[in-house]
Amino acid sequence: MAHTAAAFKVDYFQFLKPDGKLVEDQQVPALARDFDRLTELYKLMVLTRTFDKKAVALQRTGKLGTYASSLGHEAAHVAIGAAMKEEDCFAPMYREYGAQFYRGVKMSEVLLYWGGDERGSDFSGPKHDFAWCVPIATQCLHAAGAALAYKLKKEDRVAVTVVGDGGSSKGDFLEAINAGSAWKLPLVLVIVNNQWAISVPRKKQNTAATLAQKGIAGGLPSIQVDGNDLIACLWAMDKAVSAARQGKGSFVIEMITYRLSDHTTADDARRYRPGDEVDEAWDREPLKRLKAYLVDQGAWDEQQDEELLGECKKWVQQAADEYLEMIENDPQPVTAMFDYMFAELPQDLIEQRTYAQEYAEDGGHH
Amino acid sequence: MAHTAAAFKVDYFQFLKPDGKLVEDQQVPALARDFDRLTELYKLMVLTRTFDKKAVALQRTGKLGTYASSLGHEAAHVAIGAAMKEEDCFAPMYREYGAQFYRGVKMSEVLLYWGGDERGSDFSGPKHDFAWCVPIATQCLHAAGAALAYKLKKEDRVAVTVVGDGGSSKGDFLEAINAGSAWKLPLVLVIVNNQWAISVPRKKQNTAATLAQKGIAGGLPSIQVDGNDLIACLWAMDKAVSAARQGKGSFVIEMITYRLSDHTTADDARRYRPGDEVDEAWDREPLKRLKAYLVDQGAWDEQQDEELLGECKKWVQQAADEYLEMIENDPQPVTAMFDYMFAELPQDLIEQRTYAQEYAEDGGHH
Amino acid sequence: MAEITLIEGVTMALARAMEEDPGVVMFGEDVGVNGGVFRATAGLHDKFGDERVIDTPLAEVMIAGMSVGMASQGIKPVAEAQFCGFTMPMIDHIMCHAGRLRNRTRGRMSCPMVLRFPSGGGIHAPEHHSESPEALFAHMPGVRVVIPSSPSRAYGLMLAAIRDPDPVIFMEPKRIYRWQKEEVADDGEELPMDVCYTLRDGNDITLVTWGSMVKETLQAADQLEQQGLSVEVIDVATVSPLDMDTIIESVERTGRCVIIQEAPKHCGVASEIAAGLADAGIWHLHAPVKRVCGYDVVMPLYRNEMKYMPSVRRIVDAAKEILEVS
Amino acid sequence: MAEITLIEGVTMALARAMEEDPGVVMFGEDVGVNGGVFRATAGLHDKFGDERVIDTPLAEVMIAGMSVGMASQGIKPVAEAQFCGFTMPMIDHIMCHAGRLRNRTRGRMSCPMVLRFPSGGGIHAPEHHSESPEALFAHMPGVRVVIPSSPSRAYGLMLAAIRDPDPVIFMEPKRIYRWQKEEVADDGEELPMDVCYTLRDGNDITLVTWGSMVKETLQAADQLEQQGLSVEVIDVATVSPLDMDTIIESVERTGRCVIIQEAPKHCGVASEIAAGLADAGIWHLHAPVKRVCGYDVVMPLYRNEMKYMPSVRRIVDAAKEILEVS
Ligand SMILES: Cc1ncc(C[n+]2csc(CCOP(=O)(O)OP(=O)(O)O)c2C)c(N)n1
Ligand SMILES: Cc1ncc(C[n+]2csc(CCOP(=O)(O)OP(=O)(O)O)c2C)c(N)n1
Ligand SMILES: [Mg+2]
Ligand SMILES: [Mg+2]
Repeated sequence: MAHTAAAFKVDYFQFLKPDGKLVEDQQVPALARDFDRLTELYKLMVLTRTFDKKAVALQRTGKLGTYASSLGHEAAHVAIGAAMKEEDCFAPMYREYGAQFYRGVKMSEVLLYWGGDERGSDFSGPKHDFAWCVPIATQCLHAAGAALAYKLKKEDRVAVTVVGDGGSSKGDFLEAINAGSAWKLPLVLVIVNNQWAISVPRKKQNTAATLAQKGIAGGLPSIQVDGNDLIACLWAMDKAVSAARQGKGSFVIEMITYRLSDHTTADDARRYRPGDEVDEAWDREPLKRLKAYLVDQGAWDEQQDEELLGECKKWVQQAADEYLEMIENDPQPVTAMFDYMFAELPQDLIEQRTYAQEYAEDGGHH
Repeated sequence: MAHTAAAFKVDYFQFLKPDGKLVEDQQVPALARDFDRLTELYKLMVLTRTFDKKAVALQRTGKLGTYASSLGHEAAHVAIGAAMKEEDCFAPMYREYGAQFYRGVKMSEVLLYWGGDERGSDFSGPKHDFAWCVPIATQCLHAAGAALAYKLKKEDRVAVTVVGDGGSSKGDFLEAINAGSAWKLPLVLVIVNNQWAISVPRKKQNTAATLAQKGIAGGLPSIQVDGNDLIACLWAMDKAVSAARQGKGSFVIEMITYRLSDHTTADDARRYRPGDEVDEAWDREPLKRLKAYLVDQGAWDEQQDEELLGECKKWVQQAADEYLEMIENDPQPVTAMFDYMFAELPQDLIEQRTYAQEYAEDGGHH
Repeated sequence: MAEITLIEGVTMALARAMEEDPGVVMFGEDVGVNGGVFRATAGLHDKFGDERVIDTPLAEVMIAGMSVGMASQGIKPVAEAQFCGFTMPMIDHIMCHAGRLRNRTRGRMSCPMVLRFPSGGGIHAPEHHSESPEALFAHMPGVRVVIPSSPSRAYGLMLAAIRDPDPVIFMEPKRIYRWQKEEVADDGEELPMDVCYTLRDGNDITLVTWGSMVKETLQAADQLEQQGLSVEVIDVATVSPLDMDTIIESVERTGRCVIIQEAPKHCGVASEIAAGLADAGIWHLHAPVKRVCGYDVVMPLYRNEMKYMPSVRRIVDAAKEILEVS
Repeated sequence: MAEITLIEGVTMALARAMEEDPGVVMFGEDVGVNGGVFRATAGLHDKFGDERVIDTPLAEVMIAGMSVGMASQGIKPVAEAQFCGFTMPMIDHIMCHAGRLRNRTRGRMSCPMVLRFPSGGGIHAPEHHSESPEALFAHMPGVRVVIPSSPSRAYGLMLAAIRDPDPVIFMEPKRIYRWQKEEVADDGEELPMDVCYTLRDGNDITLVTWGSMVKETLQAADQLEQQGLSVEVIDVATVSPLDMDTIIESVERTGRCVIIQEAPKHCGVASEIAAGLADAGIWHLHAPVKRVCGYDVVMPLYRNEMKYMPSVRRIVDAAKEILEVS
């Protein structure tokens, strides 16, 4: 006896082409006509990119530490944020500012974090969202745990997490898929495949046709979308989040995009990445195509665009000023490294804290 | 634009039915007619089961520590061993005696190991095979590393590893699949799905239709076979090992069987497992059906079977005697715990070793 | 009031905590219907059901990582690692997240979870079932490390661990799971997690230990007392944070100290205690501080495991050695 | 003979080892074309190609586990963890397998691998990039732990580590990767992995340290010497196994010891050294053994990281405190 025990596929979706035209060969989701929503998100994408530029500039002038740019990922990130409700939980990696801004994290908080100040992770935004997660892919299991908590507490909440193409190789992500399957968790796992993990190209992570198919390991619905197409990203996220909320379990979405910047400001991608690959990728970038579409549909125009850019620059400058003001005039005291270790500080740390205060002058920021 | 980016399936194979008849609806592999090979392996299956019974008896009478039985897994295990060449590398979990016996590990070595004596892992068999691996699924990455070593050294060798249905949830196994994909390793990953991970049933590991589909995460060919059908197991292993040897990369095989015993002698499965499930599983067990087939085909008879059983008992008794003789009359001295820590013993351990000798009488085996 | 064993003290505390807080869940391999491989969660599944006593897939990274996630969102996981050796894959999430969540977010989030597991050797178990990794966890900022050595301390400290707003590593000395019975009232009284417990008062020498080695240490104290000596025995019980004050106060009186530890010697908790004495306690020492520890080798398979562990004779000899110093 | 930095010493040794043994391979994230995020493997990919300088998928458990597998089958992996914080997922395979393979099989198999990574803080890096986890590895039986603090020791110890038939954890103090230049001959001479290195002779006090803290410790020694004191400085360099003999011999002469460690204090390597003095060194001590360490807190983000680390003033003050004791 031989039979097929199970069959699967991974479908790919793109609705908005790089030239700003909708695809012709298929039904486009209704949200492609929701110009209010699309322009709102377009604005956030522009803000995110403006912010990004500023952050890099601050780093280059010695006012910020290492910074991970989100250049080129704006559609993916903003869609992730936009599909979620406030009470949902976001477990980001480290560059999903677009999603976080949507959810209420302040730009100055992002700067504080990369500026080496823990107060950046004390979000104004959803208090239950996870902070940035440096140990790659560990956040996926935190999201799975959050999802299980909501399920146990019978709360109507969804956990959303993001991992990179590189991070998708890590056991934590794969165990999170399995957990999503085991408990039918309200969990959305997004792979933002930007083709590079620092200097390691996508094809070295594995030789499979897609990264989305990792979800098949747990029998999860798994799809690919054009990660530079806001409409496709948002449609996929809406679908996944609402399925999760309805108790249908977990979902894997691979968003295919491109890291237009260096990995972080500490990296120099020219060492390992051909320049023409980057040039070509600019043709597919997410802002230009969404703007072209909105303009084409009469939902947006050049003048609005210029005004928006001006406003974004103003907001970003305000955030930078807030940040600089805080680190200069209200830096964290040496005691701050003790005060949040435990709800109540144990005796040995009380003593170390007192001692540290005696040396508060030493080891100033250099 | 929407299209299917990738499609997959997991096929299931069974050639020998529980009643000992070949399936009718399809081509049966040539090895079903290779009665020399099949009787040789049948004999090993009987030996393995005889050994198993003895080991449990030794444990029950206080002569052996905790022991993990292989009852019901004989077809799967023997097929794994039989498909490999001596120079290939086996990275077992802890109950694949059938595979190890085929490769040259001695029965007395298995007993020494479970008898709490490290010398059991100094195999007479292939010196490059990994010892039993207690931390679940970690062996999968050792096998992947071995496979990469062979590939780098341009040696024609294959690494084979085994994991359980429980272990298939662990990141190590999933990362090994990914590694197999990334480097196209000569690696065969076998999931021996015996439906239980101690008290946790298969369905709690995840809700996917198969475990084999975890291989799809890396784009690996992934199949299911009846793990109680020696012919199917061997056919699949032959196919996977030869593909790996030919440079075609890694392969995942899920062998579906049933743990007819307690998890180990330290476990009491009646606490969590319905008795009738076990009774039914006995109808599908691997020895009975292979014997029925061989007898039916005139390749075996009852008298041979009885003789075989008698011989197996004799060999097993010899192994037990060897084991008991060794632990009683030639126990490892206290210094043995130092002597293999490093190629050359560092000064602090030389001192601890001398001190330990002064207390050699203390803490005798209790 | 029932006479119970150490493991029954654990179980009684778990049941109590689950009753008083519906957010407390058991989370681990075989903790459900099977009640844990040592029966520590026995009866809880019957009483509290599938949603509170949760059998997990076999994946320790997942157990640790999801516990962090759950703890941050209002559930209190009491995660089980089935054996000490299988906590190694959990270290990443404990070190990088459990101990940091509160600090990382300036108190916005926290991680009130317990990771409990049977620890130490001496029960004839296979490889990786007999390790004593307390020093690894004790070196990690932001987590408490607790090891009870009696039924009442198991009960009182487990309650404290579960109620604590921060992560606690709770190590259960499996060799003495069923060693002694004690009357323990199920009164919901927790014990403090920041003090050492003095088990016996004395003036000639201080023996400091924790976990299963309390057994041999008390036996050694008996032998020494039979020889007319007055022996103080301290059970550290909470190795991080560590109450050095109680130990130093004792050594101030006795002037002599032997520390007994089952784990390998190098960079263990015993070394931390000896270092504390070399600093704040030095003026009171009349003799070298001796550590009687496991050797710096892999815990042997069971046939030789008791030869690895500090024996009563090793403890007595070390004590005598420093008692001879005048 | 070239003047090189510590990291160049690492690179030079890696290249040398790869030339002399075709079984040596580099294995890690970004070690290939990119030459490592710190450029420790710079040039090696060009010279030795894809099959010897191997970029891996992003998976630390895999890197550690496959290294164990490769090492057991005749390849010598020099695995890189990109930063100290990302060694945590590797601990399972190091503790449970790398340090045990030889012992487990009674010498039938072995595990000659090196796990190398940049360690410690002070370079303005993000979270998890600035930890000093040497005590965790030092507590594990069967693995050596080495930390060079000069270009020549980086070169000589790396060669020794790669040629060693057993697993070595090789921690590179990244804060001093480019601190000092030194003339180092590429002569293939290895340095012993079981001795401490005395950097400066003195008679009044012994300062013991390793890794990046060698920098502040030498500066503190300068200050103390300017005040007319004679200061001995010892670089431990190999924290496991630990050469206590050299330290004790020094303290026998000076009677005073301060141990300086960047890692958190509790259960660190400094505690092991102090414990060794509390035992074998006690008769020679004229004063308490002081440890100047990182605090028992999470390494702060970079704006406060230098406030976490032992400063020159903290070291000098500790030294003065015990020098005042007569
Ligand atoms: C566990 C772990 N290993 C290594 C690193 C160092 N590191 C930071 S980002 C990165 C690459 C991540 O690539 P990817 O997952 O594709 O995400 P991307 O940065 O491209 O968005 C690496 C190796 C880390 N942060 N965590
Ligand atoms: C990492 C790890 N976690 C837990 C255990 C304890 N344990 C031993 S066997 C087992 C169940 C294994 O089930 P499965 O993988 O299905 O293999 P089987 O024993 O059924 O053959 C468990 C949980 C272990 N040995 N290693
Ligand atoms: Mg990427
Ligand atoms: Mg199983």
